Amino acid sequence: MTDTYNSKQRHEKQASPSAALLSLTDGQLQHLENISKHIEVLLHASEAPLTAQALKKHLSLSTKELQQALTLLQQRLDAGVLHLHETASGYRLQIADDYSRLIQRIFPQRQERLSQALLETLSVIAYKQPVTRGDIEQVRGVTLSSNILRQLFDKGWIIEKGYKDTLGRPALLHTTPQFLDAFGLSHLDELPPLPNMDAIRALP
Amino acid sequence: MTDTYNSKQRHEKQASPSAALLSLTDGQLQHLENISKHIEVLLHASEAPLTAQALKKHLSLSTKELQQALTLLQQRLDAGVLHLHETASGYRLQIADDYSRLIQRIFPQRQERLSQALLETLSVIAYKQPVTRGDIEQVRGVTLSSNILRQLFDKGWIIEKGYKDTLGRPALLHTTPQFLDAFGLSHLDELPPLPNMDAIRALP
Amino acid sequence: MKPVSVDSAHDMSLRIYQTPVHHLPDDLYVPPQAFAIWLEQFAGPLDFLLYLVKKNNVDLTQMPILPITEQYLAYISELDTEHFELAGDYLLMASTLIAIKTELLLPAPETPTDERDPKAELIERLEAYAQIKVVSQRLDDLVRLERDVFLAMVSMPSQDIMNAELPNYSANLLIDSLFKMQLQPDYQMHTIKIDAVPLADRIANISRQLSTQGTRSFYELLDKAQGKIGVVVSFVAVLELIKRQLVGVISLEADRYTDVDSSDNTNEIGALSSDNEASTLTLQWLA
Repeated sequence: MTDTYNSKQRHEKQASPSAALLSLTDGQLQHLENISKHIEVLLHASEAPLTAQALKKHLSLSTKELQQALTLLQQRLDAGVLHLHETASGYRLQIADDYSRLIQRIFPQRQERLSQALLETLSVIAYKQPVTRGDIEQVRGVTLSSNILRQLFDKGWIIEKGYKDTLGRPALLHTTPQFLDAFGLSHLDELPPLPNMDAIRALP
Repeated sequence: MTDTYNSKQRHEKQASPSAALLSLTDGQLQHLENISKHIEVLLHASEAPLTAQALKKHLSLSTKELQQALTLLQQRLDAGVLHLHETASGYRLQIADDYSRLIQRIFPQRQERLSQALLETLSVIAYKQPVTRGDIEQVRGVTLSSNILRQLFDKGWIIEKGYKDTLGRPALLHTTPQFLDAFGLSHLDELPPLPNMDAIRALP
Repeated sequence: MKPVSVDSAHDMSLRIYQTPVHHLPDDLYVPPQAFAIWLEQFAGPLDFLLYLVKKNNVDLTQMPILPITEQYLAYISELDTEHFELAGDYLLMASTLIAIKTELLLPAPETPTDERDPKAELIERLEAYAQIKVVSQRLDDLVRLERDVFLAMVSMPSQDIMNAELPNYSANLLIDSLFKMQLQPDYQMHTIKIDAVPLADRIANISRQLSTQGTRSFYELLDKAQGKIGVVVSFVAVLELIKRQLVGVISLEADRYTDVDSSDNTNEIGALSSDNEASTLTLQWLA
């Protein structure tokens, strides 16, 4: 689960200009240090990841300042247990994956398990979007329970957008950036591939 | 920025044996450093504040180890924006007060708006207390996000008290006097009467 | 979640509802109550059919429809009437299977029809479902937030400091939230659009007023602070509640309008009432 965590590597690569910080004066460094603290506060206080755009706007930063401050922030976080993670919808602070097992052991209730029904529903939406509720029922052969949809809406993983031009104009469901965030994807292209039909036909 | 920071001072006073840390060998210090990281992880991951008792139990620590590790933790946190806050119900990590204006400025709605999911959770606790996490999930029909519980604990509106005598002995949740204050009630009896939900639910 | 758990339950002695289960035999005989539970392991009739196909050790395209239909019906017949709710989708599939079976037993029509071969159609659905099932497993294997990695949670600065500007909340907010939870087809609650007066809130608020007070006039249900748009949204809310049969109209009494506190806002409201008779819409909670 841990080592292959590619977006972590991605961030570290991108943030390599830490050498550039060496050429700064103490005053400049102090200034950047303050910015990095403000970023840390905002990331902790925000309910959703924050984009570079939003951070720049909220704190009136140039792109360069932001990059330097993020580098400083990651350096500071490295001394502790948090990790600056860049997702599809922005930056967020998460607990370094080395500690996942500790958390799972001590707070088993934090481990959210998803039922097969929910995963199947989510898969239909993710792979066939946009879909109607009827489409989901058709694929799964089961009446869609409102609890499952409710849970998906609650997590912010799906939204309704637009209508299908058929009888009753049913709403169309799509996945959201939060869905990508939750599954560590940065784009829908990165979804695991659909198995091919030949493999499906010759079921194990 | 920090001088008026009383709980920090309080902690430092109580933990003033930071000098005592100087006499430790590198190996011992490394060991304590690891413990302090584990404590940091648990505090970041826990929905409710953690008592010294709980920390000692989860991480198999002696009282002395705990105190030393907490001192180390506070030292490390001083470089960032968080501080170790000790409340009546235990330790938690909190954004330093100096940043409250920044937070208010950028997320003004964060303080005022209570999400529907949070309100529903709170309602279930208020009307059906004492309840377990599972009870809430049962009533709401969706899994409960840790974040919501954490917010309710942070606001001081709910506490854990006692355990339900079932599998896993889940903690029981109750509302607090602060909850009554926030909603302008002087007693739980004053909660608006609960409508007949069964009747509503049974309707087509 | 895998069907094999029927076998893995083999060595346990347990009690499911009133039925003691000492062991589950391999031939899949399961007591009726336990059967409902057993069936819950399947995500639905397609999942169950896949299981049967696999059990018969055949390729999906070679699915022997007759024996599989027999097996399917044999299992479903175990379900007692108490579990019909669970069985709904299964019964629907049973009727599809019977239809296919009937078709296969009948002599082939001499002239080919335009209708699609129902067996081929079923196999297609099974394939599509199997694909989703596999991919949902792959989705579940991804590193997932709040299962494999965890967000860091921290508390906001001291309550006292943050609280300085905190509003007080009305306890009715709690009740309204419960109404919303029960009444909202929640997938609509999340439609993203900015409503000055959210319909869901009005529905919950009006429900609370009517359910606690029994009867109120439409005017009394309004939140005067919400202005004209509030009247319109409230009216839509009432229509929605009437549609759901939670609320009924008692009467359209004439001239009660003037009894109602006729201060500041009445002009605005009056302007909306269509005619001079100013009749009052009185509503009643039916639940």
